[in-house]
Amino acid sequence: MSIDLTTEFIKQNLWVSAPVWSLAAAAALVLLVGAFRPRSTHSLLPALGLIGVIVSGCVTVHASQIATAPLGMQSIDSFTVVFDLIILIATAIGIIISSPYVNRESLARGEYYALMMFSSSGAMLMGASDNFIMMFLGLELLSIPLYVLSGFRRLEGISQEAALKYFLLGSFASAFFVYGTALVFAATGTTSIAAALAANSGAMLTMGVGMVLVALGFKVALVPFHMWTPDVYEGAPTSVTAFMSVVAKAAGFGGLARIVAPGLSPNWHLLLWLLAAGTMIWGNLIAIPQQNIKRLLAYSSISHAGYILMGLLTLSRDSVAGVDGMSAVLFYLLVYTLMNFGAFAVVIVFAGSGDKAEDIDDYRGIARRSPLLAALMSVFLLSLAGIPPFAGFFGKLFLFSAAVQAGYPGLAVIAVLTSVMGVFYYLRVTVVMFMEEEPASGVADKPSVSASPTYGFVLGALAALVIVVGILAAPVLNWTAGGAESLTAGRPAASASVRYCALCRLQRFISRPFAFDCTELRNLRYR
Amino acid sequence: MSNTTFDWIASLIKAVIIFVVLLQLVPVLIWLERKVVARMQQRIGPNRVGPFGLLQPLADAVKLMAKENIIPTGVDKLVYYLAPVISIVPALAAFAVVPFGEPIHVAGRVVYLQVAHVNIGILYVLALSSLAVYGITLAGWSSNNKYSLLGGLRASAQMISYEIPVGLTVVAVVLLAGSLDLLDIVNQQVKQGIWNIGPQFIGFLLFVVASNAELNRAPFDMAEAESELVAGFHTEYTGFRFAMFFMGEYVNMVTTSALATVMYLGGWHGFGPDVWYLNLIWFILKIFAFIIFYMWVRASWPRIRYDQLMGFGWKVMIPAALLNLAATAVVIVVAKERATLWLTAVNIALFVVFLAVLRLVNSRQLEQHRQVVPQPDAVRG
Amino acid sequence: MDIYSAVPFSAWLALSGLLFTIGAIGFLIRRDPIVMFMCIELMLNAGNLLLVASARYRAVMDGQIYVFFVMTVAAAEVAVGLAIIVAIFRQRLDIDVDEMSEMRG
Amino acid sequence: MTWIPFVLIAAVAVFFALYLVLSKNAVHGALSLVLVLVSLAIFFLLLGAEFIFIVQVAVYAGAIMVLFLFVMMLLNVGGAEGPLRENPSWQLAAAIVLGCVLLFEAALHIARAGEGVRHFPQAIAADFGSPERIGQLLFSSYLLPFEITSLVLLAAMIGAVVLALRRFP
Repeated sequence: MSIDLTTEFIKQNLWVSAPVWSLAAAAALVLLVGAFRPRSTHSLLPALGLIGVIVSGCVTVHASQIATAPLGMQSIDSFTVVFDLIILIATAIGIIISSPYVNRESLARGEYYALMMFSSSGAMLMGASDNFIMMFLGLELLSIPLYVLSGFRRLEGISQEAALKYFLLGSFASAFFVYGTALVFAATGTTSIAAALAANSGAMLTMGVGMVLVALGFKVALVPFHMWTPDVYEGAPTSVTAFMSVVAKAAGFGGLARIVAPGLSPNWHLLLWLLAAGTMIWGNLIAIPQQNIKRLLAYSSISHAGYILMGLLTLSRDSVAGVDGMSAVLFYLLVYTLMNFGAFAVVIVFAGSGDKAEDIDDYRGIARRSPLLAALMSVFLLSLAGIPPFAGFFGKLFLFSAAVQAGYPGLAVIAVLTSVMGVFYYLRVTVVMFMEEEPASGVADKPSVSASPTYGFVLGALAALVIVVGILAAPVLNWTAGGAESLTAGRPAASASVRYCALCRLQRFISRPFAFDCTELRNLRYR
Repeated sequence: MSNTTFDWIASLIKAVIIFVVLLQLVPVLIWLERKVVARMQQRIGPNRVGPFGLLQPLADAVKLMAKENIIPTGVDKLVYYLAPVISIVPALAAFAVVPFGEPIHVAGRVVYLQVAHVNIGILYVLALSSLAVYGITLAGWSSNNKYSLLGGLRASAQMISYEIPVGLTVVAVVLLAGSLDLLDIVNQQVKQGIWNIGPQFIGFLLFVVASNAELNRAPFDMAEAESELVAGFHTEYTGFRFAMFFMGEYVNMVTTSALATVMYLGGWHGFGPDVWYLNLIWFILKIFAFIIFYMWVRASWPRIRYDQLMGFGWKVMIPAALLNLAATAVVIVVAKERATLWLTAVNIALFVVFLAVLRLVNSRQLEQHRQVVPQPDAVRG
Repeated sequence: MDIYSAVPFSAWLALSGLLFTIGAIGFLIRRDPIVMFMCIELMLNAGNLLLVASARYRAVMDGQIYVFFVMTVAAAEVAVGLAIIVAIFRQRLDIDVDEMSEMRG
Repeated sequence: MTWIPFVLIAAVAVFFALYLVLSKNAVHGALSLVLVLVSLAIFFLLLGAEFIFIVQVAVYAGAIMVLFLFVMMLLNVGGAEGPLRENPSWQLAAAIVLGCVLLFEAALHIARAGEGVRHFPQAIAADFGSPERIGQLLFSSYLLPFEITSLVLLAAMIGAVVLALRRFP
C-alpha cells in the first residue's frame, strides 16, 4: 500500500473538512490576537470571532458545492450544511452574548472565545462524521473546551465544582463511547458507522450501539444520564451555560442522527421511546419545584432533549417519516437556539455583576423596574413553553405531528401533556415578574436593571426572530427538510422521491382527535 | 541446534556480557568523574587507595555495603525499596537494542552485536527512557520528607518537559535515515558520507542539552540540589540503596552516550580497517568522549534556577527542536538526494548566526549593565 | 505471534469486559477525583485492549488506528482534568467530591 | 500450555486493576494502574501491535501516569491516610447493579462469542501493526482524524494553561 497523496485527494480532504478547519483557524486567530495585542484592542476580539464565524459559514456553503468524493470519514451533504449553519448561528449568538458578560466578570477573553469556537468546530464535526473515530474526536473537541469553559470563573468554587463534575462525568461517558465503539468494531470489523450498523450481527453489536447511545445520551442530557446537568448549568458562567445548553445538545443530536440515519434495528425503537418519554416526564416534573433560574432552565433543557429525541425517533422508522421528523428536529434546534439564548441573556442581565441574583425570588416584581426586559423574558419563556404564536409552539407542533405521522401517537400524547406541565413553571416565572410585589427592602437599594446596548440589540433581535421564525416557518422548514433528506438518502423507502409537504401533513394532523386549534396555519404557504 | 535456539543462546550470552560490563563501568566512571572534575578544579582527586586512586570506588563500595541501612519512620516501605531498582532497570534494558558493531558471522550464522535486534529500536529506547523518571519520583515521594518530595516533583516535571525535545530531535534523525532501526541509522550515516552531526548539528546540540537534563546531571540537577534540597530525592537513602541510585545515574549516562553516538557520530565507524574489534574500540572511545564531555559540563556550569530550567525547556528547547524537525522535513522533501548537503550547510550557517546573535545580545546586556551599575568611587579614583 | 492461537477471541472479550467493569465500579464507589479519573483511564484501556485484539483476530488494522486516537485524546483529557483538579486544590485544600456540596444537588 | 502466558498476564492486569479500585492509597493506586498498563502493553505486543505497544509504554505509562503522580505529589493527597470513606449506599448499590449488568453482558458475549469474529487469529502480513503501516494509514484513509487530533490537543493545551494561570494577564 502506498500513500495516496494526490492533489485531488488533498483537495477533497481540504474541502470536506473545510467547515471545521475554517472555524478552528478563526479560533486560533482570535487566540493569537488576544495573546499578542495590547489589552486595549481586546474589545475587538468578539468582532473578530464573529467575522470568523461568518467566514466559516460562507466556506461551509461553498465547500458543500465542491467536495464530492466521499472519504468515509466525514461527509458534507446538505444535512451537514444545515446542521453546521445552525451551530454557527448558535456560536455567533454565543459570542455576542458573552462579550459584555466576559467584560463584566473579567474573564480571559482571547482564550474564552477561542475555546468556544473550538467547541463549536467539534460540534460541527459530530454532525458530519461518518466514522466512529471521527465522531469520537468530534465529541472530545466539543467537550474538552466545555470542561474548561465551565470552570472559567476560576476563583469561584461553584464554577470549579461544575468543571470537575462535568469533566468526570463527561470522561466517564467518553469511556463508554470508546468501549461501545470497540464492541461495534469487534462485532463488525469496521469503524464506519453505516457499514457497521448494516452488518446487523447480534448481541455484541447491540451492546456496542447501546453504550454509544449512553455516551451521547450523556451529552444531550437524556434522563437516566442527566445528573450532571443542573449542577453544571448552575455553576458554569451563565454565558457558557447558554452556549453549552444549545451547542452541546445540538452536537449530541447531530451525532445521534448520524447513527440513527442508516436505520437502527427495531429493538432500539422501544428503548428510544422510553428514553424520550422518561426525559420529557422527568425533566418537566423536576423543573417545577426549582428555585434557581439556571437550574430551572437546566431542567427545561433536559425536557427539550426529550422532545427532540422524539423527533429523532421517527428517523429510525422509515425514510419518509424520517424526513418529516428530522426536518422538525433541525427546525426545533434552530428555534431552541434562539429562545434559549434569549432566556439566558436576560438571566445574565438580571443577575448583575458577580451573578448574584439568580433565584426566582430575585425576579419578584421586576416588571415594575424594567418592564421591557421582563416582557422580553416572557416572550422567550412562553416560546419555550410552546405557546402560540411564538416559534417554540411551531417547533413543538412539527415535532408532535411528525411523531404521530411516524406511528408514535402515545409518545405525542405524553409530549403534549408534559408541555402543559412545562407551561406551568415557565408561567410561574412570568407571574413572579409581573404580578408579585417586590420585597419592600429591595426597592431602595436596587436600581432599575438596564441592559447594555449590546444586550438591548441582541435581546430585541432574538425576540423578533422568535416571533418571525414562528410566523414564517415555511421557508425555514423547507430548508431543514432539504438537510433531512440527505440523511435518509441511502435508505430504501416507500416513496422516497416524494418531497415532504408540511401543509398536507399538518392538515392530516389536525384531523386527528387530539388536534390543536391551528386554523390560522392553513393560510401559510409551505413551498 | 535450530536457529531459534541459537538466537536465544546468543542473546542470553550478549545480555549477560552487557549487564556485567555496564555494571562494572559504574565504578570506573565514578573514579573518572572524580578525577576529571578534580583536575578541572586544580585539585588532584582521589590518590590514596591504589595507584592513581584507582581502587577508590572499591573502597567506597565496601563502605556503602558495610553501612547500616536506615529506614526512616513513616516511609512507604514497598515503594521505598522499589524506587532504587526502578531507577536502574530502564537504563539497563534500553541498552539491549544499542548496536555496537556490524552483524558478524559465527559458524555460518548472523550474530547481531546487540542483545536484541528490533526494527523499532529507537522507539524502544525512547519508551524506556520515559520510564526512567519513576525511580526518582517515587523515591522522593516515598521518603516522607519534604525536601525529597520537592526533589521528586522537580524531577518529574523536568523529565517530562525535556523528553519532548529529545523525542523531536530523534524524529529528525529518523527522517534522515528513513528507518527506526538503529543499525540502519548508523549505516545511513556511512552511506551519506557524513555523520549526522553535520546535517543535524542543531539537533545534536539540542539532544545533548536535553539528554543532560534527562539525566538529571549538573547544571540541570535540580532534583538533588544540595544547596536547596539537601540532596533531594535520595536524602533518606543509605547504604547499598543509595549506591543503586548512583548506578542508575551512570548506567543512564552510558546508555544516553551510546544513543548519541549511534544517532549522530556514526556509531562504531571510524578510521582504519573495518574489523569488528576496531569498531568496538571506536564505539567505546566515542562513548567515553561523550561521558567526559558531560563531566566537563558539570565542572564548568553552575546549577541553574528551577524556573529558568523550565522556561528554557519550554520556550527555547521545544520551539527550536520543532523548527529543526520542520526544516529537516522540508529540506528532505525539496532537495531529495542533496538533502544532506543542504542540511549541513543550513545547520552550520544557522549555528554561526546563532553565535553572532548570542554575542550581540551578550554585549548589549553588558553595555546596559555598565550603564546601570554606577562605578564604585574607588575605581573612578 | 503464534503462541496465542490457542486463545479464542472470547477470552480477550471477557478480559476487557472485566477490566471495563472494574473501572466503572471504581468510578462509582470512589470519592477521590484523581482515583475516579484513573478508573476512567482503566476503562479506556479496556476499550483499547478490545480494539487491538479484534484488530488482530480480524486482521484489520483500523482498530489499532483507533487506539492511537484514543491514546492521544486520553493525553489531552488528562492535561485538562488534572489542571481542573489543581485549580480546585488551590482554592480549597481538599478535593473530596462529597465535600463539594455548595450546590443543592 | 499456550494458555499460560495469557492467563498469567491477565491475572496480573485484573489483580492490579482491583488494587487500583480498592487501595486506600492513591499513589499505590497509580502504581498499580501503571502495572495494568504495562501488562496490557505486553498484550498489545503479542497481538501484533508493536507500534501501539511502544506508544502505550511511552505515552501512557511514561507521560500520562507520571502526570498523575506529579499532581498527587503536588497536592500531597496520596499519604497513608487516603481519602476513601464510607460511600452513600445508593451509589454502592448502583455500582454493584451496573457491575452485575456488565458482567452478565460479558458472560453473554462469551457464551455467544465469535459472532462474525473468527475464534482464532487470521494470518497477517509481516508488517501488521508496524510503524510504517500505521503511518501509511494515518496519512491516507485517516488523514482527516489525524488532523483533527491536532485541534483536540491545541484546545486541551489552551484549556490547561488557562486553568493553571494564577491570574489572568
